[in-house]
Amino acid sequence: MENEEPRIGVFVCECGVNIGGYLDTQAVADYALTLPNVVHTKVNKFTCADSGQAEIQEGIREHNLNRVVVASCTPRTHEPTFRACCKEAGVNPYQFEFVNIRDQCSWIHMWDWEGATAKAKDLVRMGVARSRLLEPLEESSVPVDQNVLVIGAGVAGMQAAIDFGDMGYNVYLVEKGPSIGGRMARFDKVFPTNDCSICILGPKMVEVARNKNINIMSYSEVTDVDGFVGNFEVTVLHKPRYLDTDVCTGCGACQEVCPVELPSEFNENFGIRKAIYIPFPQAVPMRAVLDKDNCIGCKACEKACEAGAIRYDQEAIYEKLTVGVITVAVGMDAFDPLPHNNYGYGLYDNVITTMEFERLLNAAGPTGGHVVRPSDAVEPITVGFINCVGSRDVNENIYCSGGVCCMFSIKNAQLLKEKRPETNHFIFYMDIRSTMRGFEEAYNRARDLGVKFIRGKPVEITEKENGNVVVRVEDTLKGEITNVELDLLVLGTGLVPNEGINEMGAILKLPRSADGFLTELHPKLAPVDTTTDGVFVAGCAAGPRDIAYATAHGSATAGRATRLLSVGSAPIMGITARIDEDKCVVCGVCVDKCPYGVFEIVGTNGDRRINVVEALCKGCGTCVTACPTGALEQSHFKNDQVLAQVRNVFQYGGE
Amino acid sequence: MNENIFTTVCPGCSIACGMYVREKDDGTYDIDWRKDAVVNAGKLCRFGVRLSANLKAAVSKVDGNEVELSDAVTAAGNAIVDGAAFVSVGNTTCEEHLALMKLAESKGAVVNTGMGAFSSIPAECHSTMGVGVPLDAIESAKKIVLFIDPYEQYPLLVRRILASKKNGATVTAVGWKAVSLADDNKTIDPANYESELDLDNDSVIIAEINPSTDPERVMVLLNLAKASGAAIMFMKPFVNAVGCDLASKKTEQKSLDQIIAEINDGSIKTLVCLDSDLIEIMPDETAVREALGKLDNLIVITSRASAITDVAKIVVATEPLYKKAGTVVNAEGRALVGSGEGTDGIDVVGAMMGQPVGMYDEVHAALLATLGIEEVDERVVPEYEKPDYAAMDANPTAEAVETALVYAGGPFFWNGMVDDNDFVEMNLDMVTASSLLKGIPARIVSDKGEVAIKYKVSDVAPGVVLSNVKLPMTTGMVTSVTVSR
Amino acid sequence: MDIGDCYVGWATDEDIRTRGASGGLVTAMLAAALEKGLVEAVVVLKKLGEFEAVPIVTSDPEEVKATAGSMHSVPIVLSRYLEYGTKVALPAKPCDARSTIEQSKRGQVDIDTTYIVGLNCGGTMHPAGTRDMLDVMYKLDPEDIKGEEIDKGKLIFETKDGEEHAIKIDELEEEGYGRRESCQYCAVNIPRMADIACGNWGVIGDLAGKGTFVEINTDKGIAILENAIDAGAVEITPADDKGKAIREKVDGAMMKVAAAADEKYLSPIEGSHLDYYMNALSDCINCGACKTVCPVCACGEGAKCTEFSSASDTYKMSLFHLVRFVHLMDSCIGCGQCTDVCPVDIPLTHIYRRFAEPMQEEFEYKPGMDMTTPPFFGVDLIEEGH
Amino acid sequence: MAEATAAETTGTDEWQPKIVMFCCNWCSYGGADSAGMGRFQQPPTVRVIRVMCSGRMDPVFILNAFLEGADGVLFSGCHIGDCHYVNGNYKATIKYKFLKAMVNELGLEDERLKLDWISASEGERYAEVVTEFTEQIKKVGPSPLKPEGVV
Repeated sequence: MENEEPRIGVFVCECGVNIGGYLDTQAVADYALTLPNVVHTKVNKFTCADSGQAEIQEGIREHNLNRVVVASCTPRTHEPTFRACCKEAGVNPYQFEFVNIRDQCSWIHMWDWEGATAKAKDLVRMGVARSRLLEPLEESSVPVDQNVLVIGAGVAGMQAAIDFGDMGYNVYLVEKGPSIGGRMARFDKVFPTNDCSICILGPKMVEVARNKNINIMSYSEVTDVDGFVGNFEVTVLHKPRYLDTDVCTGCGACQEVCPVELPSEFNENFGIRKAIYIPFPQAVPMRAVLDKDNCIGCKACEKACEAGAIRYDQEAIYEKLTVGVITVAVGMDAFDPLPHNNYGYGLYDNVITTMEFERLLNAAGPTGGHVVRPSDAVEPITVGFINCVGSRDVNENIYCSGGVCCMFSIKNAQLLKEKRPETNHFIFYMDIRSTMRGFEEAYNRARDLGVKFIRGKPVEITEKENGNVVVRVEDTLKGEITNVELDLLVLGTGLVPNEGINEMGAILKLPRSADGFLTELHPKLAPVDTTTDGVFVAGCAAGPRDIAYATAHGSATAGRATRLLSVGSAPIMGITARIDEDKCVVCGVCVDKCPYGVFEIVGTNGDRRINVVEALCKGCGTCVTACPTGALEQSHFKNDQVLAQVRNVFQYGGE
Repeated sequence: MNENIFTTVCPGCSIACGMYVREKDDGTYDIDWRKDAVVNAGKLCRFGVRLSANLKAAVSKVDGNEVELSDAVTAAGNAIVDGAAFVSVGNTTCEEHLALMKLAESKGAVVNTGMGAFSSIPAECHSTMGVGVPLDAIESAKKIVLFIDPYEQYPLLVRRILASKKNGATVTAVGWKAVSLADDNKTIDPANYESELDLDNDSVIIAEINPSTDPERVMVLLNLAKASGAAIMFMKPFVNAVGCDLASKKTEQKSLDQIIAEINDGSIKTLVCLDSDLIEIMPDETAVREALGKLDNLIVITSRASAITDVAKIVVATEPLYKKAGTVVNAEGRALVGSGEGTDGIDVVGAMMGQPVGMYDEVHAALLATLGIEEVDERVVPEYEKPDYAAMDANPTAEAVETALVYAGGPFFWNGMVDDNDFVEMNLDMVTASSLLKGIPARIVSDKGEVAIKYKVSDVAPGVVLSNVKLPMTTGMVTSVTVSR
Repeated sequence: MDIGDCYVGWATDEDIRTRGASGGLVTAMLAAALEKGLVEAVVVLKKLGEFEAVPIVTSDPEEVKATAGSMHSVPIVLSRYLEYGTKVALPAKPCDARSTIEQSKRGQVDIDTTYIVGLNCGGTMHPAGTRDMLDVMYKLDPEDIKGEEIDKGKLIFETKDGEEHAIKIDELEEEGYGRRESCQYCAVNIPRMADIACGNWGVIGDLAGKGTFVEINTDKGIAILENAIDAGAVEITPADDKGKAIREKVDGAMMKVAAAADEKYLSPIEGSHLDYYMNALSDCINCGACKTVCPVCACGEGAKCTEFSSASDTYKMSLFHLVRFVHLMDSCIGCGQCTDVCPVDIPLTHIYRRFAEPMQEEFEYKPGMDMTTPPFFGVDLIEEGH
Repeated sequence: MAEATAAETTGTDEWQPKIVMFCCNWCSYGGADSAGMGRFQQPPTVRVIRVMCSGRMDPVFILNAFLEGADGVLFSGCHIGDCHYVNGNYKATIKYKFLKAMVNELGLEDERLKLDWISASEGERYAEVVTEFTEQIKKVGPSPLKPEGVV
C-alpha cells in the first residue's frame, strides 16, 4: 500500500454559497486536476451531505483512488466525517487530507474573488502535495485495568467513587486529609436551599465507607503516576497516623487527655484541637490521628487508649497500585487575603473571611453557633459582606468564582438575619451572579429579609477604637460615597486552585490554565476529560464551581471512564512519534523534551537505543522538532509531509 | 584495539587530493583529511568525503561464483589468449598499469587507456595533453579560461581559481552553464576562440579530456594555446590517467568506441579490464552491456565492485587503492605515493603470465625510468618535455542543440555513483515552457527511453538539460530529448 | 590527592622524559593507564610528517610511548572512532576536551569511561599554512625544520643545523600566518573542563622544561594520575605558589590577546549581512565535510541539515547551512575544523561564531565547559525551572 | 458576480506578499477558524500549515519557508500556560529566540518573522494579527531570498 502510486481525488465543496459564492470552486477543481497524481476532481454542492459523501465514495470506486483531498470547511469539525467516509470506501482514513477553504478562505476574503480563488488553489496544491506523502496508519489499542483511582475525597471525588463502586469497579479513594468529606464538611448550610451541610453530606460519607468496592485511603497522597491509559502505575504514600486504625475505635479518649492545644484547622483556626485528635465528629474513617510535629511525647494518649491503638514508631508506607483510569478531584482553596491584607484582613480583628464566618455560624463550631466578633467576643449587630475578594480583580485573580461567593454571602447574611432578626446586613457587590436554579430566589429572599445590597467596591476600610470597622464605598447606583460602620466585616473570598495542584498537575502531566486550575480537554464538549487519556477531572480542580456542579462532575467522570472500563480496551491515536533506529544516534534529546515520558534510553554501549512507549505519546511532535537527525518522526505530521506543504506554497510563474 | 593509517590520494579525479585512511580492526575504513598533503592541503570534495560509502570492495569470481583469489588468477591466466584487448583508463597505480602492459605485450597486444583523443592527435602533442600546469600556477595566472564547470566536474579546482581571482586574475567560462565564479560567461563559436578570448603568456586554459572527448575540440584548444602562448591544462576523470598515459605507448591505442565496435564485429573476443568499468564510463550504457555480452571472455582485475564486475566472466579482486604500493601521477604531472605496501595487484598480473611474486620493484624502477626521475618526491613536480607542436587542422562545428541532454562529467559520473542528490539542470524559461512543477521530477524522454528526475533551475544555455549523473536513456554525451511534466 | 590540587610531575622513564615535551608526564600517564588496565584504549597522535600528526586509537602501550613529544593535532570526533562505553584516555587540548564533553551530552561518548587528559594550548597552526609561512616569513625550507616552540610571544623554529629562527607571533598573524584564526580568538587555554589539566606553564626553577604542571579537576583526574604514580611511571611534587601565579599570569595574558583577536575578527559586518553570507557561501560544493568533522555534531550521515537539503534546491542560500547555523548556535565551540577542511575556503568557523557567540552569551552557556547543561536548545529546560 | 467587481476596485495591482503561517491545532488553527466564523475580513496573503502543537515548529520549516520565497513567516500557538501538551509552546519560544537571532544575524529584516499567541476564541485577534503582519511585510517589501521566477 505504501509504495502504491498515489491516485488522488480532489473534492471541492461549494458549501452552498458559503464557498461557492466567494471564490471560483470550478476553477479550483480544474486546477487540481493539473496537479501530478490527481486523477479525479469534483465540485460538490455540500461535500459533507450524504449526497456529497456518496460522490466521494463513487469517485474512490470509479477512479481507484487511494487518497482523498476535500477542500471545504475545517478539520476541527468535519475531519472525522470524511475519514469515516473514506474508510467505508476502502481508503485509509489517514490518507485523507483536509484543505480549509471556507473558514480560512472564502469567509475571510468575501470581497476578493480573485485573491480567494488564487489562495484556494495554493491551499489545494499544498494539500495535494501533503496527500501524496500520507501514509496509511492503523489505530491500535491497549487493555484497560479494571481498578480505578480517585484522587481527593471531597464531594466530587466521593460521588465518583460511589458511582464507580456501584458499577462494580474496585476504587481506590485517596484523600490527603485524615477524613473524607472535603470542604463541604466544614460548611454550615448550603445555598440555595439552606440545607444543613453535614446533615446531607454525612450519610454520603457513610455510603462511601459502606461501599464494598471502595477502598478509602485517607491521610494518604499520590506521589507518582507512571504508565498510560488503562495501565497507570500509581504510588500512594500512606502517611503515618501513629496509631493502628484497625484497633482504634474513634472513642476520642486520647484527645481528652492530650495536653497539647493547637488551633483547629477544621474550624478555620477558631477554637482548638489537640496533638492527637479526631478531625471532626462525623469523620470517616472515625479514627484519631497523631500530629507528630506537635506531639511532646508525654504518652498520655497511650495510657488513655483502652484499645491500645497508639503506635509511636509507625512509618510512612508507599503502596503501588495499578489502575486503568483516574479521576482527579483535588478541590480548591479559598483565596487567602492575609498576604496582601485585603480590606484590612490581618490588620483589623473584626475583618474575617466567609469560611471563618461559616464555622462561627455552625452549631457544631467553636462558638456553638453564636456568631461573635473576634475582638471582644460580642455578637455583632451590623455585619457587612464584601464580595469578589480575590476574584474579578486584576491584582489577584481575574476570573469570577462562578457565583459561589455571591451566594455564600447572601446565604450567610440571610442565616444570621433569620437567627437574630435584630441584626443589620450590608452586602457590597459588583454584580450579583445568581445564575443557577433557585439562586435568584435565595437572593430575593435575602432582600425581603432586609439585607441591604450596595453596589460598589469598597475603597477603604478603617478601624475604630471600639473595634468597629468603617467601610468607605461608592454606591454606584446612587452615585454617592458613603461610610458604613460595621461591627463585623466578612470577606467573600473567591475560590483558588488547591495549593497542591501544581504538583498534582506535574504528576499526572496535566496542563494548567492561566487561572491555575487544571485544563479540561474541551470546556464545552469534553468538560471532564483531560489531555491525558484515561485521566478525568471533577469538581473544583478544574475551576470554581458549586456543590451540585461538582457532584455532577464526579458522576460524569465515572460515566466517561466507564466507556474504557466496560470495553476493556482504549484506543491509541495514529499520530504518535515513531523512531527510525538506523538513523537514531541515541543522543537522548527527545528524552528531556517529552512531557509525557515516552522515551527512555535502554541497553548498554553499542546496543544503546531509544525505547518509545507509543501509548504514552499524545502526538504533539515536540520531540520530532528536537531530534537533530530526523530519526524521530510523528506519524501523519512527518517532516517531509509538512515540508511538502511549505514547498508548495510557491510555484514557478509559468504554470 | 588498533588502527592502521594509510596516507593516500582520492581516486575521484586527476587532481589526486591527499587524504589519509583510517582502517579499523574489522577492515572498515574512514577517510580523514591529510592537511599537510601537497595537493589541496587535505581538502576533499563530496566524492572524497564519502569515499568509504562510495567504494565497495570487489570479490573474486569465476562465472558468477565467488572463488579464492588464486583460483580467479588461474582462470584468468588460462582465459587470456592471444588477440585479447586490454583496457586501463587510469584508475590504478602506474606500476599495475605497467605490469598489465607486460602481460599484454606477452600476448602481442597493447594496453588501451581509452582516451580516443590521444590516438587521433599527433604524438608530439601528447605531453601537452597529458601533463598540465602545476596547480599553483593556476593561482598565479592573470587570466583563466574555463571549458569545464569546476563546481561539478573538478570541485577542488574551485579554490585554486578563487585564489587566482584574489590575485587579480579574470576568469572567463565557456560552456553550457554559467559558472558563478567567472567574471564572464560566454558561448563562443570555436572558430572565434582566439579573437574573443584574448589570451597571452600569463593565461591558463583549463579543459578536459575524457574517453568521449571529440579530438577536433582538443585540437582547437591546442591551437588556441599555441597561438596565444597560454598554458593549457586538460583535466581527466581518472586519478592516474596522466600516469597511465605517460607509461603507455599512446599511438597504438584504440579508443573505447573502437574497442566496442571491434567487439561487435567479432574481432575482439577476449577483453581484459584493469580497474576500468566501461559500463560506467561510456555514455550509452545499454550499448556497452550489449557488446560486452558478445565476448567469450570478459576478465576484470579490479579493486572495487561496480557494474562491470556483475557481468564479467572472471573477476580478480585486488586491494583498494589506499593499500597499494605504487605511484600515481596527477593532472599536474606530480608523482605521488601513498603509504600502502600491498602488491596484490601486481602479483596477480605477474601470476597470469607465470612471473614469480615480487615484480613490484622491477616495475617501479621501470616507471621511474619512464618518468625520468630518480625517486618519487611529492613536493617536486618533475620536469616534462614539452615539444613544440605544429598547429593542426581542425574543423569543429559550433555546438548547437535543440533540446538535448548533455553530460558534464564529474567524479560521481565517471565512477558510476548515484545518490539522492541526482538532478539535471535547465534554465527557468525551459522549466516554465515545459510546465514543470516545483518539487515534482521532470520527465525526460529520448528515443531509447525515459526517466523522471529532479531538476534544478540554473543559468544553463537554452535547450540544454545538463546532467552530472548518468541516465539510462542516453545515446551519447549529447542526446536529443523532450522534457515534460 | 584532591580536586583542585596542583603538582609538577615527570616521567620516571629516562627515554620518555627526554623525548616527551616537559618531562613526558602525559605520555607516561597514558601508557600507565593502558598497562594497568585503567583504560582499554588510548588516543595517541601519530606523526604523518613534521607538521602534521593525526589521532589514532591504540591499545599498545609501546605505541603510546613512541609518540612522546608529538604535537599538532585536530579535535577528534571521538565517537566516530570508538564504540560508546569504551574505556579510553585521550590527550586533549581545550577544544578536544570541550568537544568530547559535548559529545557525551549527546550520548555519543560515555563520560564516565573517558579520561580526558587536558593539555594547555595557546593555539595551533595549519600544516600547509606553516609551510607557506616558513617559506615567506622565515625564508626557510620546511624540510629543514627540526622543531618548534613558542616563547615570549615569539614563534621559534629550530633547523636541523641547530639554529633558532624567531619571529613575533603578532607580526606573523598580522601577515595572515601563524595560528589558525579560531585559535587566535579562543580564550580557553587551560583545559579545566578536562579531568586533569597539564602543561608547562608554571613549571619554574630547576624543573623548567623538565616537568609538567598538572591541575586535578575531577575524581577521574585523580584516578589516572594516581594510577601512573602507583605504576611507578610518574613522579610528582606539589606545585609551589609562585608557579601557580605564573601559570595564571600566562593564562591571563593569553586571554587578553584572544579577546583582542575576537574583537578584530568578529567585528560587525559592514553593509548587508545577507549579501555577506550569500557571498561567503556561494562557492559551497556540497561536500558535507564541515559537518563530518564537526566534533559537536552527533548526527550521522543523515541529519535534518542534509536530509531536507539537496544540491538541486534552487535557493539563494542552502538550507543545509541555515539549519546548521541554528543547530550550532548553542553548541559551536569554535574549534576551527570546518574552516580547515572546507575545499572552497569558506571561513565557516568564523561564520558559525557570528551566529553562536551572541546566543551563547545571552544564555550564559559556553558549550563543553561542563557536563551540567544539556545540548541543542536544551537551555530551555533550565529556564523552565523558574 | 458582485464580488469580482469589488475585488477589481480594491487595487489588486498592489504587490501582495505571501506569508507562510504555522498554527497549532488546538488554539491558533481554531483561532483562524473563528476568524472565519466571525467573518473577520483579512488580506488573502496567508497560507496556513497546521501542526499539532507549536512545539512541533521545526526551525527547518521556517528556514525552508524563507528559502522557498516566503515574504514573512508567522507562527502561532496557544497562549503561554494554555498549551494542550503541557509546555510545547514554551519550548517553541526558546526555538523562536534562537531562530529570531539567527534570522537577524543573517540579515533578513526583523519584521519578517513573528510569533504570536492566538487562542481558539480569538478570531478577531487572528484577523488583526494577519492584517497587521501583512501591512508590516508590505512595508519591507519582497523577501531578498525569494528565488527567481517563483510566485
